Amino acid sequence: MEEQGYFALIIGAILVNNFVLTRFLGLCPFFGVSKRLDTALGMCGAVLFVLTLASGVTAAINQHVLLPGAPLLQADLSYLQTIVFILVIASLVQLVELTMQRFSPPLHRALGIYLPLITTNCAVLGAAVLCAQNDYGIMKSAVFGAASAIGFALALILFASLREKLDLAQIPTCMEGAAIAFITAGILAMVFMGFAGLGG
Amino acid sequence: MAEETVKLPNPSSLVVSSSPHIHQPQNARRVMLTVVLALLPACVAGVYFFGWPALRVILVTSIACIAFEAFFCKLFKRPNAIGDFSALLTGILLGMNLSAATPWWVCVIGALLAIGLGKQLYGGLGYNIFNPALVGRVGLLIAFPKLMTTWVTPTPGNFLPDAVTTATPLDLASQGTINADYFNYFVGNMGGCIGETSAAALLLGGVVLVYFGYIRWQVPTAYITTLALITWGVHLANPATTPTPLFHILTGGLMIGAIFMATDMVTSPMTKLGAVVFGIGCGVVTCVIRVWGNYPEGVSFAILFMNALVPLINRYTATRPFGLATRNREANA
Amino acid sequence: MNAVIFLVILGGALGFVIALAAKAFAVKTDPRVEEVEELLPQANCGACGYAGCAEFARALVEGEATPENCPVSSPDEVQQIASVLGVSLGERLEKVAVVRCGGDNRLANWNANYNGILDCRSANLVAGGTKACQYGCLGLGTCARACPFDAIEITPHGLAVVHPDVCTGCGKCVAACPRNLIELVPKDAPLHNLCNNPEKGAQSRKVCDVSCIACQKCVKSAEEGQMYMDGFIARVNYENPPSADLAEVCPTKCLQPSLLVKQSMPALEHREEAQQEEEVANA
Amino acid sequence: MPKQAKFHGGIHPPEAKVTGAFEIQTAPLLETYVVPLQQHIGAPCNVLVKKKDTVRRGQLIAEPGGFVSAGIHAPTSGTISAVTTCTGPAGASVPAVELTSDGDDTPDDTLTPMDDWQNSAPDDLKKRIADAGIVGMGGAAFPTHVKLSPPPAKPIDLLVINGVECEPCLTADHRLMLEDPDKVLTGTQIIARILGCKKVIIGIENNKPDAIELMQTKAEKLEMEVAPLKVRYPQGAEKQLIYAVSGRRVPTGGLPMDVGAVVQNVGTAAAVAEAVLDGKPLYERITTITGTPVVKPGNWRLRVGTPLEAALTLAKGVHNDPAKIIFGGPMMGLAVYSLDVPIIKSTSGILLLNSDETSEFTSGPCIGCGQCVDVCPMNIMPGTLSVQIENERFDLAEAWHAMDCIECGCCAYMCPTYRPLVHHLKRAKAEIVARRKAEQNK
Repeated sequence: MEEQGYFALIIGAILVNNFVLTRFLGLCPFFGVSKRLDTALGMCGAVLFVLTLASGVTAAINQHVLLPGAPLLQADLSYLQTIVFILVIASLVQLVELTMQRFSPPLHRALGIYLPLITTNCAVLGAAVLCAQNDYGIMKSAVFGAASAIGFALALILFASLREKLDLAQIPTCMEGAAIAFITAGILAMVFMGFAGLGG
Repeated sequence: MAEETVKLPNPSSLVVSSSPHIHQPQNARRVMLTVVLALLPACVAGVYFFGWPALRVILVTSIACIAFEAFFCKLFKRPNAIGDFSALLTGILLGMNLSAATPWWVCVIGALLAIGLGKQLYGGLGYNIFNPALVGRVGLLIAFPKLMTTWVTPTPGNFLPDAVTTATPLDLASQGTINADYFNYFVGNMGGCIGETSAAALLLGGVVLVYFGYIRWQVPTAYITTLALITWGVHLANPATTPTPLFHILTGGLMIGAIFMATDMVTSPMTKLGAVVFGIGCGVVTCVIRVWGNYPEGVSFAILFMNALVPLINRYTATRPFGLATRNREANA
Repeated sequence: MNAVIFLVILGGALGFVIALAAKAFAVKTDPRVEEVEELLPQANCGACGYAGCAEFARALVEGEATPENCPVSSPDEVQQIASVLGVSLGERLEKVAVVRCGGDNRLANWNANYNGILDCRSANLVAGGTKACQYGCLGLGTCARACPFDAIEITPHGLAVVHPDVCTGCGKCVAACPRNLIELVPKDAPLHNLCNNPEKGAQSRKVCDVSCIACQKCVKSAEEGQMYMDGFIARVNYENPPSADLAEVCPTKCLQPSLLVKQSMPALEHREEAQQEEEVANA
Repeated sequence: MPKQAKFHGGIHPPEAKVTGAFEIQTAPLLETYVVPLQQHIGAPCNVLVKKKDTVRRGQLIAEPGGFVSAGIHAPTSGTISAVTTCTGPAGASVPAVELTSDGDDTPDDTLTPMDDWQNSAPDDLKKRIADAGIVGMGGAAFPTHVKLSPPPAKPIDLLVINGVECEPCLTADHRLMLEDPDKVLTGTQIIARILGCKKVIIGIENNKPDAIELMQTKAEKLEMEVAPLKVRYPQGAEKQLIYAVSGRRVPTGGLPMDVGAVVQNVGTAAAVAEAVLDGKPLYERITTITGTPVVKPGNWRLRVGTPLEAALTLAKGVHNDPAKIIFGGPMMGLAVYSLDVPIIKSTSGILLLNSDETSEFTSGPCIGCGQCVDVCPMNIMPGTLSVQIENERFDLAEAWHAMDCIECGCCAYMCPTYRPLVHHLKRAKAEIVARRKAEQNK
């Protein structure tokens, strides 16, 4: 039954409760870096890395340190959840940024401000908080984080390819850029509602 | 002198343009009009089974779509595009995707969603990403879930029926009741949207379109085959509680979706290979939603989802220029 | 208390890891790049030859380019950038673009009806453009679309004209014009020869009413060195320009200030006057 | 018979070859000829004559300006009345020489017949072709001697003679094969000798059964093959023709010699035979004058420099004003706007079209039907490309293989929204070439 649970968890996180299109989390990079497919792919990689690690690490800290009766400190520190999660996420993002700047400067330049913004990306914090709320274990949290990131990546890649097409369309001036992007995202969200009830 | 009688062309009336200087007789207008005509049998079937209310729904959506098209063209200062019949086609398709019991104002909202949101905001015909009629329909489905799933019992030949509500075979199947009444399903004597019920009439239209080459036959073929294969597998695993592939093919919006909606030129891939991939994708997503999802019907969602994938499909199924392979091979050797 | 200790430990540990990473993956960046970038116009027009202002800022700091290479910045801004970089620069002349054609579809002749893409570069590929003058403005607006500052207007009669006040002299239109009609000239130049047809007077007159017919009247009337002949085209010596009054001597009215400064089409008025006189004479 | 391969795409426009049964007529001598000095692809020529010079028929009046260039010869004897410019078929003004005929048509004897060509050195034959100013007569006008000089690293083992004439309306090559098959075959033998190539295939579309039969009987004796080809436009395009007769694929951006093949038009072969056997340079060609408005359509032997006006007078003028006059066929020809445009070496036809026969391009949107993709013989995606080019995204257009376009016009012929697809692609190719050049200079 455990495996069935994982399967449902993954499908749920990718399609049914897609972070971007059903939970509306992480919209900032979703709109910011979806102008071109190749930068979108870079962003997907970064988010996948940060989300998976952040979910796992925060779940570990949550279970072993923060929760009442946790083995390490034996005190209820759950009120520290948000601050600790942010701390961990920020550090991870900083690591990613440093690595990227070193090894792929063009990608770093293309992602620009959106890379540090993963820090305050509600998707990452959201995943951590959701894991904490649902009492997922460390493994399950990491899987959930990864699946969420894949959902994010799916939406982002879809959206980036659509925006490349929109770039060439004769969109009315008042609708150009962000406006039509939001409308497209809205229709995509509508489409993803069709997946309601899957895997669950 | 003989030369004096020779009339030479007047250079000032000459036109210059890039080659080629001749063109085949067909044009977009004619294509659209043919598709509209190909839809007529299914329309007639819909009116036959659901009575005058069905005709009213189709008329309201068609007129509203044309009106909105004219309005948006004016608003965005574009040349009026009613003449290409694409708005009429969208209107008819939208009407055929609604229940005969749909109130007129819902039809108008659907038309606004379809033409405005689905098409004109993207720049009009050719630039829309999603099938406009389906954007209208899915928008309505999410906004008015109750209204949109109120189906009318078919009353063949009775044109002024009392609207008795019923459920579609797919609704029943998702509740566990499977009626294998294939003949009625085939001719269209079942609950459902106006245009989607009569598989026979839709097939007739599809054959016409494939004959003229106005739709890619690869799309409906791949779509229906994929759906049949997956549902067959599911049925084999669980024969008692799941419907047969034939049931899946004949019920719901599969026929109209596969033949008329998924094949929409603008929102389907450019290449033949792309069309196959697109059809298979539609089939898979439809099955996933029908078999495992909450919604009994997944055709609209599936086609819209695959519409969103079209730019990616186009990118990865782009044709290989003649001679490209040779060069690569040589470069490798 | 626990919370404080825990946060201190966690923060310290993470800080340490990042410090290590920062050391390991250190990349040197020059802080001046951002400073310079802020001073640039941010139009990303690419007139400097680099992919946008950020790239240009990097090139500036690395000494690949000089601040004058940005034709869009005003002299003050260039000075500021130079002071950030600690380099000195010479005087810079402010330039604007001018379309060297005055023949709109009332004054110039057209050969045939064109059916195709409404774009000068495309039209030029079909039968060499259908304007009878093979050197004149096609009026389909490729330059106007290329202009990042919306400084070029296509008149209702199909002629591109530059708004000298809006033009920054970036030179994008110069590259866009398939007929190489657009030239960058000093902003304060009083006159331009608005014809670029290098053929003999009789030939150019045949295709357009406002062509330079190489009569040399302007050259003779102007002071020495102010005007000169370049084949069959009279040219203004922009380093020593003649006064605006010289326009009077031009028989075809192709020697004019920018048409927008003038707010009229002298050649057209000239022709209409002539026609009226003729009518009066006939009557 | 060689196995026939089917190239991708292609269309079948109405053939409208009304002049197929009309014998070639020789045009009477005119009073003046206007000979453009740029009649080929490559470097322009340097004029050798000045005003008031007297010249003889076939005398060199402009020498090649480089290796990829071909000389130009006087179409008749007479006096040079002006060294001027004229409007060329491409629309642009080109330098030209105006020649007033003296009516005697005295031949020039610089080039002597090479009766013993079977034993002449290939290089001498090649030099003769260059001296005679022969260019590809199918339309591209690429200097023939250049095409016959492949680098040693690329040996040629297949000579394809192009008698396909896939353009609708044109019948010049058809008539040539019927009336002068020996000349075509002799020319072919000479070319084969120059290339040192044994295998020769003559490709003819099977809408010309009489030509196929005649050529087959004659070619058999010379150990050449005649390949009847299914009618499909653009069967006569170099790459498609090579593929159709031999299954070899010319690589993208490559030339036929990359697969060891050379394609020559039947008209070129005949011109080669004339140059070698008779010492006659290329100053006249066979041109089809046709179209609904033309009173008397026909095939004419016209001298280079014949103004369009004179050519149309030969055809007894028009019934009504045409909407378009085209130099070449309806699919790839150039629309002209002046009756002064002269016939040049590559003018295979003059076609007049009424307004209801021609297509008017609109800038309707691409509706993504994919018909252009289905018919594209180069298997690229013209529709997608045109949208990119409309947005001036030439970087994308290059990545989507715009440079492979052969401008055959199949896509624009099919397009249901009448988009000027070929025009878009021409623009993109010009821009991409300019960009590549700029990058090289950097």
